Amino acid sequence: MASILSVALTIIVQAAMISALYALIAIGFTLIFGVGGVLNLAHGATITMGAFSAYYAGQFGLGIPGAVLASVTIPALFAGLLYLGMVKRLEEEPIMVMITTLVVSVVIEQAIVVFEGTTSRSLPRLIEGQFHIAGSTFQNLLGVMFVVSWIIIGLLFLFVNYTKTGKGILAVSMSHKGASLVGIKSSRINLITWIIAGAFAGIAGLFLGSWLTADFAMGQAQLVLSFSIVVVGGIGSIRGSVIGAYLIGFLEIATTNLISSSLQGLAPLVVLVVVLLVKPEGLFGREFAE
Amino acid sequence: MTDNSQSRLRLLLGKLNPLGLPLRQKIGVFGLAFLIALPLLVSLPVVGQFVVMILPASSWQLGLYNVAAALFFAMFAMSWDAVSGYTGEISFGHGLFFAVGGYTSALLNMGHGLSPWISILGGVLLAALAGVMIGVPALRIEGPYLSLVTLVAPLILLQVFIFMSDIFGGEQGLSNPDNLIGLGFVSNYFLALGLFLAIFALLWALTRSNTGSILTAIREDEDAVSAAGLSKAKFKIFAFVLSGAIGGLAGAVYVHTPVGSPTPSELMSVIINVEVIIAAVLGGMGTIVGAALGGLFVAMLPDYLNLVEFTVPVLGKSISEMSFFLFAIVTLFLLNIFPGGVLRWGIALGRRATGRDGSGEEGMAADGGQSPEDAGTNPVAQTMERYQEYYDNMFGGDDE
Amino acid sequence: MSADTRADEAATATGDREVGPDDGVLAVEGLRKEFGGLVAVDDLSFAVQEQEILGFIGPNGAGKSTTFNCVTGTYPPTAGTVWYKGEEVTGTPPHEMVKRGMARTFQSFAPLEDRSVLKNVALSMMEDTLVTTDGLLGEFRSDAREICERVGLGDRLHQTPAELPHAGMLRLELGRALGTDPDLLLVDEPFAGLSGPEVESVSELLLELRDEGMTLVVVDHNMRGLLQLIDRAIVINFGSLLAAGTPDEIKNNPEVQEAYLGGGLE
Amino acid sequence: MVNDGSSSGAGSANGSKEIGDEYNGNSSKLNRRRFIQAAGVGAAATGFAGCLGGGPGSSTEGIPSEVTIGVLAPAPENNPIGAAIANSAELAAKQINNSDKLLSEADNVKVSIKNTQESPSTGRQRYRALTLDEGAHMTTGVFTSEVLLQLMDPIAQQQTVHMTTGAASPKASKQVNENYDKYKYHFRTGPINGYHLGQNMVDFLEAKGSDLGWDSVALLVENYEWTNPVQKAIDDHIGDLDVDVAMERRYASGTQNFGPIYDSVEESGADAAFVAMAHTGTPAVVQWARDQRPFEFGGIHVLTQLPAYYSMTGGACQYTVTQNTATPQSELTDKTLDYAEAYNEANDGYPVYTGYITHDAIMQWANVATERGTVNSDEIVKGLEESSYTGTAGSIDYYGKDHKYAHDIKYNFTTDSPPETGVNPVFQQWQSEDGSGVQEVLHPSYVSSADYQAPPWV
Repeated sequence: MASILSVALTIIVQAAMISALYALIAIGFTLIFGVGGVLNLAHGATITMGAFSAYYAGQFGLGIPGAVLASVTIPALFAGLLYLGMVKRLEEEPIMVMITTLVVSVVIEQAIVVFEGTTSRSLPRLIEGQFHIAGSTFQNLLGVMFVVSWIIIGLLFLFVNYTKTGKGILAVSMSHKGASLVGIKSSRINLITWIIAGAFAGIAGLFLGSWLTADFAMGQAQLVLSFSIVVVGGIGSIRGSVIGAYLIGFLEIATTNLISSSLQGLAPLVVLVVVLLVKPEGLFGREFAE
Repeated sequence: MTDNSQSRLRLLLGKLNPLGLPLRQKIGVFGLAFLIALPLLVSLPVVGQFVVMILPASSWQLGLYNVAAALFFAMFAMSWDAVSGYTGEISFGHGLFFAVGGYTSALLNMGHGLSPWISILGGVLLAALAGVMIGVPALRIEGPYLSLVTLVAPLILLQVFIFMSDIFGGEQGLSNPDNLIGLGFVSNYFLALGLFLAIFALLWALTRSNTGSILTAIREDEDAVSAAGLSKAKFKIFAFVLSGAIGGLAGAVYVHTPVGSPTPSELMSVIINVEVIIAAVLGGMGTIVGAALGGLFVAMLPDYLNLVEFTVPVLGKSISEMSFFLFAIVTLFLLNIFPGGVLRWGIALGRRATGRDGSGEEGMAADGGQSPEDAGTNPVAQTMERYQEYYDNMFGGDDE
Repeated sequence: MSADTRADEAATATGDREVGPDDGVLAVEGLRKEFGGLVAVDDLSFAVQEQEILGFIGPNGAGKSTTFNCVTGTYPPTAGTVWYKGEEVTGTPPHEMVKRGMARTFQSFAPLEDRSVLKNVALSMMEDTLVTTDGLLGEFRSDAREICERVGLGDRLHQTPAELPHAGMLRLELGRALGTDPDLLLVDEPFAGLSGPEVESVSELLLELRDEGMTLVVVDHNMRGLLQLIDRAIVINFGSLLAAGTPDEIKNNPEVQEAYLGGGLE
Repeated sequence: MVNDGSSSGAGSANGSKEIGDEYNGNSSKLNRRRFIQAAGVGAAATGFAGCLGGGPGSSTEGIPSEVTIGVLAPAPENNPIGAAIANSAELAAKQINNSDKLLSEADNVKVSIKNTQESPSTGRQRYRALTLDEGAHMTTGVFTSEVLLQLMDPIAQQQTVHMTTGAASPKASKQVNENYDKYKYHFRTGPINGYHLGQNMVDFLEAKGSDLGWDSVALLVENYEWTNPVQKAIDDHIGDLDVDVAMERRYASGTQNFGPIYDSVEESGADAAFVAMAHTGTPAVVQWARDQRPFEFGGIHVLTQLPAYYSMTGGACQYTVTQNTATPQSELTDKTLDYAEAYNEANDGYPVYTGYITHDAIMQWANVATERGTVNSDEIVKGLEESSYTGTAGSIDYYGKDHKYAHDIKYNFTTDSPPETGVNPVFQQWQSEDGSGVQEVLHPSYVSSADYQAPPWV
């Protein structure tokens, strides 16, 4: 059948675009894990917060620029405050960080339940319309998501490798002791990392919400996805995260397209468990950037 | 020399005398007595009205139901504490065990017509098996990675439930299986209380025995455990299996009472998993008592908040409307004040108040104060010596 | 007398005579351990006789700890065989070795920081059973207390390991190992960082244990302080056997002297 | 006598209030309220061993001075479906209090509203709080079928009339039919049960399918309890029609991304997606409209029934067709528009279908209680079975105890004139008028207000 080719093409193009978003979702999480050595279980809720920041900006009539601005700044600010207010003094106790951030995420979700309810909200669509590749139709929004995600990831890569602060992040992620010996203040680096991670999560939330709609629990699946990507790609590795995101993205799109749409969300979980059991250090080990 | 078994008997008797217990244990015994007498108390003419006032409901019937539900939740928290609080492998998905127990029993009961008494056994067995399935990987994967696996395990189970919702009822769960003992308020309360006491006694005894010391030693340093000639793998898997079986038992009985049903939101949601951890952490990890108290607190706080009709002016929301949100905020607040657990904080406070500080660290140790050796410095030891004399006199003195 | 001779033969004649299961309470034949491509222990054979104190000596990095770890089951050896009390025990996990009566102390101390000295010792006396009523009633572990007193910690029973001085930590290590009721005790660097009188009292304790029937292997990177203690010594370098014999023989062995660049031994 | 919680509570309330004030000099509202109720149940508890069953409603005689109506609504403060239940209950209580005829013996009809949070366990607990803590004489509401099914046993335990106004699962009526004496306290005032919902969709397709041009449809059903009978009814009856089912998909509950599902619909070449959606409705509609999927969209889409849905989705619901109980435009009976306007006046917006039904349920209950002169649940059950009450949604009649849908509202499909008994739901389409959305009625013809418009991109 001629449609086999078009199905394959659809899967490849869709997966390529969606995986870029997945990478954006996971990078903040892996940054914090790599640099601070702690798991931020409020990462998913930060994504939710990004989506709802954009939603409120839309409600206040601030338009798309306002929605974009709100979805970046509010989660970034929140992540910075979360680090300064709670995480910083628990850094020696990673388990308390996990528990505390988990409770923080419950607080955020419940706040949305109380003030907005459990029904989905539709966000302003960042861009309308479709484009066509070889007879298959794709959403312009996904195309924009793809391009913007890659630009952001590229900028992060340049930042980490070519700026002083970025190199500091790299140094801290490699060795806390070593970094402090050469005079890098790891708490400042940590704060910057959390803010960057918050901003990335916010943008990811904006895209997700604009694409699929937003609800209070939307971050839970993203948290699991981030875990899976980080575990597959190795802790603290930007390159690993991108590769992990693409691996899981392709797997998910292929299973939902070819087997059953009910399998949404199952691919990352299965990949996660298999990798943890077979190769717990991740496919690419621990490396931050190249 | 003193005959060993005779002195053990004397120790046992000494332990069982409530008058000689330190203050915190006296409070515990009083609390238990109160729980046992509760259904009787609410039926007393005048006293009953005051007792109902402190219950998490405005009627005695719902009050007993709510306390029963809280007792089940406390069992969940204790099962978590038995593995995570003692071995230090933090499970972020203990709902897996509650759900396996509850769903298995419900399905056996509804689908195959088994009596709940038998289907519960099936639930316990399968939950113990789930304990093996988490415990064996736990030998290789540790720390945050294991926490990830435990976090993800119930999510995978939920995906399976959704995918095969013809069998498992999807996100909204199954309808009610048969009740073990009908709908009675008092009978179901005693069912919950009896199971709670049995599980509490079992876990308390186990963790106060050498097994508890070995489990906490695993938490501290696994190599030291091996060097002591103890199989860390055996004890670790045991902890997971025991915890899974107990969690599964509580989950299975829970769905066969009028206060519980086999739904993901009650047995395995992220919120349940978080609440269980919060309960044990707030109460004091690795103490069992703390998990039990924390569990009761965590389960009943939203019930109490639900009774408040006050409406917050600016937000225009009532307290009961926001009960879970407020609960999460209170939890966050408590976690930031008492990271070591409210129970330990409470013990320390009690000691200071009674001027029995002594060698504080010992009693504050992770096993919740099992420190009989510290003669003369610690309330437990003091009590023991005192009662050794007491029984010596009673039995006509020692051989010496 | 004949036992000593046989041991000497076993220890010295590795090239042409193999060590067998009955050559001593602990017998090691052709032990080899590689990490990646790096050979840490290379074709090492030796035997330990009952109720002797054997010095196990070699410069830093000679492979002493790796040998220990292979013998006690911490690492599975790449090749070779270990017999203990006549039974092959190669690759048996550490806790099994402890149960069979082989205990060790760690050079890097690993006490449990969350509990008292007494409880640290008591842990090693516990039975490897899952469900027990032992300890439930909080009986006095009089035997644990005895061991603490024996290793010189009688007055520090309720301190935590963090409160102990360096010598105390070493004593606690010994106490922990003794708690498992061993027949063979591997002692790793017992005298590192100890003062003269402390060395003496530890030596006395080890001799006492030997007199009670225990076999001891004492690891050290030189022989200072060991001379009064050991019956016999074997020296390894670069993972293989360099020399074996009485302390005097070792001291006068030219190869050993060369390995220690003339005089590291005393 | 001893287990008569509510009446003895009312009797001893004064005495205990004094005790309460003595002991709680400046007691808060909470304490006093709780104390009053505690006094009542304290008396009830005296004989606790003998009164493990039996709720307050069962043994009440006559009409008390204060009648309590318990209402279970999902998130009434921010879910429009829950809000319609809660607000309509308040409105009905106000109308009863203002009426000379209804429950005139009662000084006050009070409404107590509890949030089910769409969770079976919460719903169960809130139901018990209403009946046990607050002594409700009847309960109503409940949107989620899963919640309702978890309530059937507590309802039987409390023996208090419950009139469902949102959940459609016929499992409830099956229980009434099979174990009448135990479950007879349950009535479904609306919507028509799940099987009838599916049948109604097929009936509509038969009547209007050719007008719409839907020769082949892709059946999309969200995987929740309520859609099981809907799907079964469609499967049972759609074969009789000259309509091709190009695809049938029961998709996972909680689905967020409809991309893969819509891809399959496109591939199947169906003219329209024929849907049964409630919980997952918004992402489905938004993605269908934003991505301009080349097929039409209609069936039962609960959220599309919301009068405010057009603005909630930024117009994405335009061109969607859904079944509905009633709309502010459909004059099903002479009460429909009166109620809708009264609701609009009180709440600054129009109600959803659960509002019409809840209003009908409470008014019907009040009528029956007035007729019988009692709030005793056993009496009311008999009354409701015999009652034929003209409400806002049509004629409210229930199937008898021997019918397989015992105590469910009767469904009768007609096109040109209202049915004699039972209800005949409407089908509406969101159309745009000067940039704002209107719920135009397509069917039945006796209330229809516009013709179908196909989406321009199809």
